[in-house]
Amino acid sequence: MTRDEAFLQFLLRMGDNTLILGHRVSEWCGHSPVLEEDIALANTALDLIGQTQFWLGLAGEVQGNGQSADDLAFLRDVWDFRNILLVEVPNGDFGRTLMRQFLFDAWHAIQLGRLMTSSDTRVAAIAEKTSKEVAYHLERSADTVVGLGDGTEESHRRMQEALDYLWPYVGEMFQSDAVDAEMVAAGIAPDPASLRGEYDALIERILADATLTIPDSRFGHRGGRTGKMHTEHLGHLLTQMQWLQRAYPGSNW
Amino acid sequence: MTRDEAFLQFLLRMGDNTLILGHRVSEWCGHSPVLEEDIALANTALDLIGQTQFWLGLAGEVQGNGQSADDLAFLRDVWDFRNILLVEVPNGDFGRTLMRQFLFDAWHAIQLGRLMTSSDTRVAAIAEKTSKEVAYHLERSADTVVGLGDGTEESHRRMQEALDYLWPYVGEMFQSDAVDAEMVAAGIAPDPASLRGEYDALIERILADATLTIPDSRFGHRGGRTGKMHTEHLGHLLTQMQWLQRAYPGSNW
Amino acid sequence: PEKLAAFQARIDAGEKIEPKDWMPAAYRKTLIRQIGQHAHSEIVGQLPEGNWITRAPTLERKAILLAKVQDEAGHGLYLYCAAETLGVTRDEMTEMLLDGRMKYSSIFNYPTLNWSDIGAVGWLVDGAAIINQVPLQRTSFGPYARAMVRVCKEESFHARQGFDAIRKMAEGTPAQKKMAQDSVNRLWFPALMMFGPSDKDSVHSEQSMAWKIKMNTNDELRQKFVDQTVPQIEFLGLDLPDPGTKWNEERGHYDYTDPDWSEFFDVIKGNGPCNVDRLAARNKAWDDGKWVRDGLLAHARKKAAAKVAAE
Amino acid sequence: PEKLAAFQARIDAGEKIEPKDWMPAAYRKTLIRQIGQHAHSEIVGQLPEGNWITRAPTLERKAILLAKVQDEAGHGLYLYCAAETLGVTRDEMTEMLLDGRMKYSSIFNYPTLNWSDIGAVGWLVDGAAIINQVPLQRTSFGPYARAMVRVCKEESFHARQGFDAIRKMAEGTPAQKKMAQDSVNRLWFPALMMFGPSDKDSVHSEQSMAWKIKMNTNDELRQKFVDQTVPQIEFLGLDLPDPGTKWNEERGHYDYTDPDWSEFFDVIKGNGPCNVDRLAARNKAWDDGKWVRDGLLAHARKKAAAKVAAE
Repeated sequence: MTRDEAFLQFLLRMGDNTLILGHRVSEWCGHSPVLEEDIALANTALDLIGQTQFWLGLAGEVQGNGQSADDLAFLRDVWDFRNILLVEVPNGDFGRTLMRQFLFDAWHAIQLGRLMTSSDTRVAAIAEKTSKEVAYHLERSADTVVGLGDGTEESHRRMQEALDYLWPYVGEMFQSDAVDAEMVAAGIAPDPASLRGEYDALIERILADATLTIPDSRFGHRGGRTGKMHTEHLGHLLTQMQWLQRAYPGSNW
Repeated sequence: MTRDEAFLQFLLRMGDNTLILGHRVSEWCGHSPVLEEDIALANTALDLIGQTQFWLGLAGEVQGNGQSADDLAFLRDVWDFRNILLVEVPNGDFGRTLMRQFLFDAWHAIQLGRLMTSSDTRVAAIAEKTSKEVAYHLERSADTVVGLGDGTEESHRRMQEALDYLWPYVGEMFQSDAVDAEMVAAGIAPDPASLRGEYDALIERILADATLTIPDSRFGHRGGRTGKMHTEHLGHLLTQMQWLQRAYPGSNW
Repeated sequence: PEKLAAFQARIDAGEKIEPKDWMPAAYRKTLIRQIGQHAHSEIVGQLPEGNWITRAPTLERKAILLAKVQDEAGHGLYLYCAAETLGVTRDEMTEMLLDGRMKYSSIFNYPTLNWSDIGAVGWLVDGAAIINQVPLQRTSFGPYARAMVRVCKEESFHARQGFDAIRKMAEGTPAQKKMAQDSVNRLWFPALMMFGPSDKDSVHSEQSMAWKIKMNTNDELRQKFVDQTVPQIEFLGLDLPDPGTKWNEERGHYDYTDPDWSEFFDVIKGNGPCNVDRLAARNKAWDDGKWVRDGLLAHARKKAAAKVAAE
Repeated sequence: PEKLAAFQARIDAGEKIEPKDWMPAAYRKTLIRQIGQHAHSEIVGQLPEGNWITRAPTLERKAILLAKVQDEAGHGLYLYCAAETLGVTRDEMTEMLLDGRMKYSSIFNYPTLNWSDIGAVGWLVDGAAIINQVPLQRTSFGPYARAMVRVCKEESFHARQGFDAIRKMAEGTPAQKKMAQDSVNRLWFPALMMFGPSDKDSVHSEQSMAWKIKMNTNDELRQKFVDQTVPQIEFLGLDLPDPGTKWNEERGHYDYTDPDWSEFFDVIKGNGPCNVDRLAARNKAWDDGKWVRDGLLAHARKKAAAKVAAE
């Protein structure tokens, strides 16, 4: 694997995470428990789609065969996606959606913090631009997780169920492979495993405030960030997301 | 409108009804309340897809530009579909699915009975072949509607809700337009309006056995069989149904 | 009656009525109905557009659509706030929407069936809404007038974006152009209906005009919309959806075919293509969300109690 | 002990044990576990294939897939019937599946991710199942043996259809061929695991062999599968998913790499890619369907009561 090949994979991982999570969050539009949440979720989705344009735009440049961010988003099939499995699982109830958001935001905020000192100035610039948005996402999702975890009996139960369901998808964020080794060597991105300590400290604090119990299994599903084995859910998501581009190729929108 | 143009519209109406309803029913696969129902629903879906091959196959012939039944099923967009709105509404719970099936089967059985004497021998042959299957569908869906309508309080309530929800979609089956006038003139198919008496007698009998009350409104949604205004649901259905064909055009499967 | 005369005098003098001012019960009631209905329209209006968010064809279009729907939820929020100053809570109004006691704009009972509908909704529906709302920036009730200033500004932006989106379609491939034409054909008459029934059939009008809750007649506003929109359709190179459209030199306006008012009243009655599904979607969101609202409230109370205890 | 010896003698003589015959408690228990697990596998097995029914690329393929999934539900039905003759009800077994006390074949905890997986499942998974099941047509328990005869016949048909489907992919466009390769790569080792752990690690085996509930060892069957399948992969023009595959002249068999058994035990423990979603889907179907089962039962009782009253 050349450095550029690894760099491309890295960028796809970043951009596919924000793309797929942005899509999932956007599914809530008009269906939230309360108007303020409709607004907040639309805002989060909007930020994530904007971040996708940066990451996949750069991925297209690095790939160098003229593919735009839109081409990458709308014309790849499941196996070409490099997002972690966590972001593609269905929304479930509002609690699961917010718990997923929190578990992702926590990683995302730490990751972007590291990327701000990337040796690649383009990466550093994107991290700089997007980390403020993500800090706000994290603040909000953490507050909501605490509010619902430490709310009523029912809301507590649902949040614990959400955490139990999502926990096996957390580990993948910290798995390292040859791509990551190459990025570390180039000073472009940190080793994913190196983020775990800070991450654990952060979520332990918040989840304690939320009176929730972190499952003690360290088992982690894998296969998303390598593309080797996504969940069945991603294919269904793509049928929606990509239909128009597939049905009417070569149009300007 | 030439006779062939009208004939094509008529065939699309027949074939799109079975295609879209078959698709909806197939969504239940693996998720039914009881194993026998999983089998029965898969069987119904299978019959309907088989019937679609006949109707859309003939539609392709009549159209005469080389389109296969598959091309018609997988490469048209919402506005080109001619199914009634009833068959495209989401499944809802099992009760709504079976009520929809019953309301459609009753019409379908009567319609095919008439088509068996069509002046077009191909139409008559398809009606002949498929009417036995549909007689069985009707027997089954009627039995289930009676069993659930006259079951527990909850099952009664759900079936009445299903009927109330679906009732405004019944009228479209009996709406006549220029296409139908042309078919009547050619002796190919009956005037839809002429089926209503027999239909009402049939469903009144069954729904009385089911202890259900037919809403007294005669209001009927329209727009499916003309293609002028489908529901928002059809487009979502097509994203699933057509994705592979759209994503990998020109493949043999 | 003296109070009433003084109240009317203030309105005639162009003064704003504020929440704490005295006002006739009927004025209050009419405003709650009108502002509430407007707020509900913003909320329900998220659904037909939201229907395409997951299928938007480019990242840019998806972002624009998300931002628009977010703005609409925001409009709903400040309109509910304006109504709340009249002594009704948002939850009360929501319950009335959900059980059918309060209405929302009938236009949202029509489906969005192809991507170009999203452009058409921004251009025609928001366009019509602006024509309805611009005069309301001068309405007599202060909080409502101020909300309208902000709403109109954002709606104009949406209308321009909608026009840009449908223009891309009209100038695109033959299939795209066909979609654009289909959108305009389907949405034209429903858009005309947004101004309400013809003046001769319209209830509530006279008193509302005197109170400056309503500033123009339905037919005046409808004519304005037609006059403004017909040249835009021509600019897009699309066929006019109403063959009865004709420039009337004498009137200085376009003549147009009146919409089918029986359809309008049918939709109001609940028989529109999407009434049932729209209300079901809102009811589901509300019912499914109960545990969330309860949970957040319980937490807020615990926190407040802990704070008090600590003091 | 005398009874036990007589029982074993009947089995050794090749006689069939029937439901009303005496049998050891452990025989009954083992059979319930085995037949129940097999039945559950047919039911849960509907899910990965059902996942593609709404996306099947042609009407013909959709019909074939529907028919196959329908057959599987049918297999489930007669296997449950066979198990019921041993004194356990279908509902009891279902509850045990749903709360995790009973298992189903781990292969169904892997996802179907592209259309060619549907062909691969028919060809590899049903193919492996047949190799497991053909000997069971001679199993000692009569109802199970007879169920197996029917199941095997239909499974062979499915396996041929599956091969035909993946062949179309392997001989199709480059993208299709890539899908076929991807399917084989992903499903090869999970298919090998379908025969259970290596003989040396397998529990329950000896007694089951003596009772003719199990007819061959896991490794024998696995070798048979490899020997049969490797040439088929070559025929399809696909790369072998296991670089360790090599013809061993001496043994007269293909050598192959042992699957990663830690993965196998992980999946059994509940950590497979789809365990949670599969069980959630079955639980949801069961819970959502309660009112239907209750309603139909209530109606049947009313009808029976009316009939009795009329007599």
